[in-house]
Amino acid sequence: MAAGFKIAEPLEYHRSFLKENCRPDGRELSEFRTTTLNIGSISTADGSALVKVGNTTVMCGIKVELTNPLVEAPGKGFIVPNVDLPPLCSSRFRPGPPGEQAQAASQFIADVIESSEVIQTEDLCIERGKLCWVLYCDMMCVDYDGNVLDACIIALLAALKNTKLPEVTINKDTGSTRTSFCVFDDSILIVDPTAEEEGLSTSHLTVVTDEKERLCVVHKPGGTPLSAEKLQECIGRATARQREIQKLVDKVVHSVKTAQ
Amino acid sequence: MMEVCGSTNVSLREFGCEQTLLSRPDGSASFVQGDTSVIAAVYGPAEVKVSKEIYDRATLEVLIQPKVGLPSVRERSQEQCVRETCEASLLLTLHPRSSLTLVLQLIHDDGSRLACFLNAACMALMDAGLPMSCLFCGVTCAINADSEIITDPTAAQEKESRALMTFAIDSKEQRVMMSYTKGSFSVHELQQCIAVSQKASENIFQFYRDSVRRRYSKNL
Amino acid sequence: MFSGLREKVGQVLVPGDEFSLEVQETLSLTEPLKPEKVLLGPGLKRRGDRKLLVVKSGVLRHKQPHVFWVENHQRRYVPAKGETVIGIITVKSGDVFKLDFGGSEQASLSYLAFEGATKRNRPNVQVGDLVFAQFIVANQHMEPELVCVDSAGRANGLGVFGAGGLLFSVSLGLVRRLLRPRSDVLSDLQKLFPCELVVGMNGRLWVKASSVQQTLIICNLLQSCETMTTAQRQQLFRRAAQGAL
Amino acid sequence: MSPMKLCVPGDKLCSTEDCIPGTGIYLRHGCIYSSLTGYVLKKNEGEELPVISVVRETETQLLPDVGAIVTCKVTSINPRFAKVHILYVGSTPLKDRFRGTIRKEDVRATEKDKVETYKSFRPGDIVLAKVISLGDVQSNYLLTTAENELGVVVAHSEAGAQMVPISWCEMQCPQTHSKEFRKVARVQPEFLQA
Amino acid sequence: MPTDTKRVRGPEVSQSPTLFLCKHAAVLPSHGPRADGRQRDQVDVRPVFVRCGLVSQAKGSAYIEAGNTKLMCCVYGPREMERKDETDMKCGKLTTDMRFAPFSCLERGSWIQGSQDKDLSLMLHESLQPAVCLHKYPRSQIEVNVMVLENSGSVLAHAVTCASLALADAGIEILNQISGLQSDGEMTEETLTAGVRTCIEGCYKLYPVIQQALTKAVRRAAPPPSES
Repeated sequence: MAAGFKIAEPLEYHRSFLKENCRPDGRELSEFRTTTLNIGSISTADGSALVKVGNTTVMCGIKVELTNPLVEAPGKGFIVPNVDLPPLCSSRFRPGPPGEQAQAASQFIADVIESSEVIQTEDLCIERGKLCWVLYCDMMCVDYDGNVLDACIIALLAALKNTKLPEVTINKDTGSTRTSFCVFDDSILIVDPTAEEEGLSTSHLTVVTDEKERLCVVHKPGGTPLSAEKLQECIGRATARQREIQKLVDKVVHSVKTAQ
Repeated sequence: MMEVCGSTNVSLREFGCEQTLLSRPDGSASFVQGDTSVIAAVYGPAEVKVSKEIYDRATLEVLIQPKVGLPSVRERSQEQCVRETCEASLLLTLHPRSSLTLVLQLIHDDGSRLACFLNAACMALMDAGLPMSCLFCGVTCAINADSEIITDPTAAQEKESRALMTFAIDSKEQRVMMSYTKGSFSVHELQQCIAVSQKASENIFQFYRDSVRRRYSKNL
Repeated sequence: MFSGLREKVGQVLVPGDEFSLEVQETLSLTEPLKPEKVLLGPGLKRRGDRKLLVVKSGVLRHKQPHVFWVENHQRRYVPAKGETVIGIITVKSGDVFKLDFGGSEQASLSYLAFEGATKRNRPNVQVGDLVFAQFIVANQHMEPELVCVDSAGRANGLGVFGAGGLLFSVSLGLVRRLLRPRSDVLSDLQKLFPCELVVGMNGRLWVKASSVQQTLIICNLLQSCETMTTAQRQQLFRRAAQGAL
Repeated sequence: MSPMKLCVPGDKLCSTEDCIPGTGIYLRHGCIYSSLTGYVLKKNEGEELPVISVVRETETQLLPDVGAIVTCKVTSINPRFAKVHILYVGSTPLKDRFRGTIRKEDVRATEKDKVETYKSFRPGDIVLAKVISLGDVQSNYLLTTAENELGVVVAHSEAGAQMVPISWCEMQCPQTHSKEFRKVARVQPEFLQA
Repeated sequence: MPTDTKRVRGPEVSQSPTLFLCKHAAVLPSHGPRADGRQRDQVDVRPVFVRCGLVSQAKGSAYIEAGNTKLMCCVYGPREMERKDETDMKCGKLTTDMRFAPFSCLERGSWIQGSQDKDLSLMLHESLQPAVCLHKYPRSQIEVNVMVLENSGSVLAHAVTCASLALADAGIEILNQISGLQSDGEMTEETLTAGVRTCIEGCYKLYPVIQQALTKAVRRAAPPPSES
């Protein structure tokens, strides 16, 4: 009847695990799910990457096009990130235009790109005021099992590294990674939440750090309050995670390069 | 709490607030911070659509209307921030299977708009008489090129800043309910900004109390 | 007892303010020794055993012996058992009517909950009729239920009404002022014109005076009462009596 | 034990002369075909021919059926009926939400006209019920609790504690010792343990 | 065009750099082997890779890769009818939704579903409808969502195959496995029948692959029940 307990009283069910400092899927509170990365799998895209964080799967495809820069910013190109959460990835999403969650995710990714300066939009300019590149970065969630923003950032980063612009070199030396936390019952912190854990927790926190371990985004869209000490704890964990992901991305990019 | 260093400026622009200025909604408030101005309206607890019904609590919807044009992705992301902050302070379980709607209309934007949205929202929720466990307020901090922290920046100051952070602080323990940041900054700078915001929140909460007292002065 | 709370009576509180319900160590001799239970009205909630939390902004009021509540200017009505409201019939279905009373869901009213109604002898009630009724079920879990009879089965002022009058809405605070024993607004009004007035706790008022003009004047006077001090109101009523409006 | 035979939809399993059709199959031109991917199971049930079915271990039941025992959570109540979400059909959890209705007259078998829904269920209660009809276009699944084994199995008191059944119509809060009315199902020890 | 307020917007117009490259002769040779070396007029199907049950959230899912064409299909349901008034007491409803990822084609696709997607959704619906035992799922709906990750031809055909796999993976009763193949171009009656014949032949070739994928998924999901 354990399964009955899980569905009838999901919150009590999770609490009973957290009391023992573990989670229903066997992980510890601060343990991430296995993350795998595959790049360049889509030949129609100019850059692509597939990321799996546990069950959560996100595919990022980048299409490069040419356009005229804006009059008010003649020396800048465009990066247009969009996150799509199609009905395919979970029964919670309905067909039609993107919902609030997808829109907030798109805005979040746009903020991350701007704050972390992953790509300088100036580098995308070909001729000042005349011609520039536009990078359409579409992140498509294929399997929604929590922590989608993390997966999106990793996918975006890997896909950007995989993108080659004809006759243009971009310096993409700053990478950034994010880490998601969930707060349970106002006091217990867990990382890399699954969809179920996300639904039951009282607050979410996302920390994005760059290679130089500076913070890019500390995003907490409301929820139960958090003290400064807890915040510090999250940031410490995020920087550690950043190094792990950086290693993973570098490894995969390198392996693809040597294969060519 | 961290020591606030002397160079940082905890001054806030002049505040203004008026409750119950609209006749149709169940609660309304306008909030002015310098030249930034927002009107908030609350409807509910009202009938809820079957598809949005939650059996053990009220459903809260937040709509942000920009000054001109249609709301875009940016507004959607701010709606999420405001909504989740309100959800944490409201006692939604007292009104199960009902709907609450909060509409925020931006009148003029001169920096710190997310903070102003939060402040207007809190005053409007209070005006509507919805049960809340605590109050909350929004504070925006900007770090300029000289690494100075400016609280409640104007649009011009925001533009020049290297990093921009908005926090929602609760009235009970002055903890961080929401954080929304732009630009890159160090951990120390973050902690400093939080400390400054906590200090600023005391002024705002006092302002809340004063304006509510003014409103009820006739009934004392 | 509850001295912390007592001190604040008549003052403005905001959500998040907390009070301790701890019984004081030094008991005063004038107060009874038996610990008495505090009764909490709207705007106050118990937090655990010892704490009391303010959840609405407004003025703290107190009634002997230990009744406390927060008075505020709420506009949306939340039903409470025993309160009388003005509802509008919206649907007739099966054995019940559905009533809109301005709350978050419609209330039900049984055919049999009228004076003298039986299964054969159904009351003559149409969609759109105004009904003055009392809540017998009103809590957050259930659909609110109204009746038009008292416990003895008598109408006692409840039932269908409202031919030729005017229905309008005011704030819940004003309604409570009108319903207070020896209400000053009401006594001022009585001096003005003779009229019929039905006051629903849900903020709805129904007025009928001898002429349409007088009805409208009363309606306007009541609506403007909300934001006036006593002196301003008395002046306005005096002007109305002189026929200045 | 020989490995079980697997089949995919459209596989011809046997002729109707060899077996009696069970579940997960369909008939066409006197032959039995599989309509599921799963294991072929032949069972002798004392009749001349074995019953042939295709079974999947994971999800045996996808939809609530008339006569099925379901576990549900009460979402709202009014004087005429209680609305519930069906969580389980038998022991199979449902992935998607299905709504059901327990009408006042279906709460218990005796003294039907004295039933008060508010004294039988509260929102949040976990209830065992039986499907009596699929309802019509306008309504949900119709359920009943008019059996001793059916009714509330898990309920929380006003104070928030899980209550203990003390009779078929009352439960008690272990903290405050206050009693609340419910249509209680006959105690099923395994459920209480969880 | 109405502005799309629900996405991060880019510049109003932009062109793909491929437009500026000189086009190679786009005319396909009418004789000899096809561009990728396969034989014409023969049942020479691209190598197919199929996998079931990849998406944790869906009731059933399938992924198919044929050459460079990559598709993903998820099945949700049977669930309660979304619109009450469409509830059918006798029979379930099948809904299909087929979409292209913006990066799936050479030309960047728009976010908004075009008429092509809707046509394909409809055709997919028509191919699946007769095979699903809808009478077993009264007053409920079964949703089939197809996402094209990379389009390199024969999308509809593989979508049909993929969808029927996902349905079978979801444990929804269907009469038969369906697989699709596509041949294109203007056809005379004669070539049409020939085309159909080659397609059917090709489908037979696909069949064992599908069977294998399904049985593998079932084996993984559950051990065989003990014979009792």
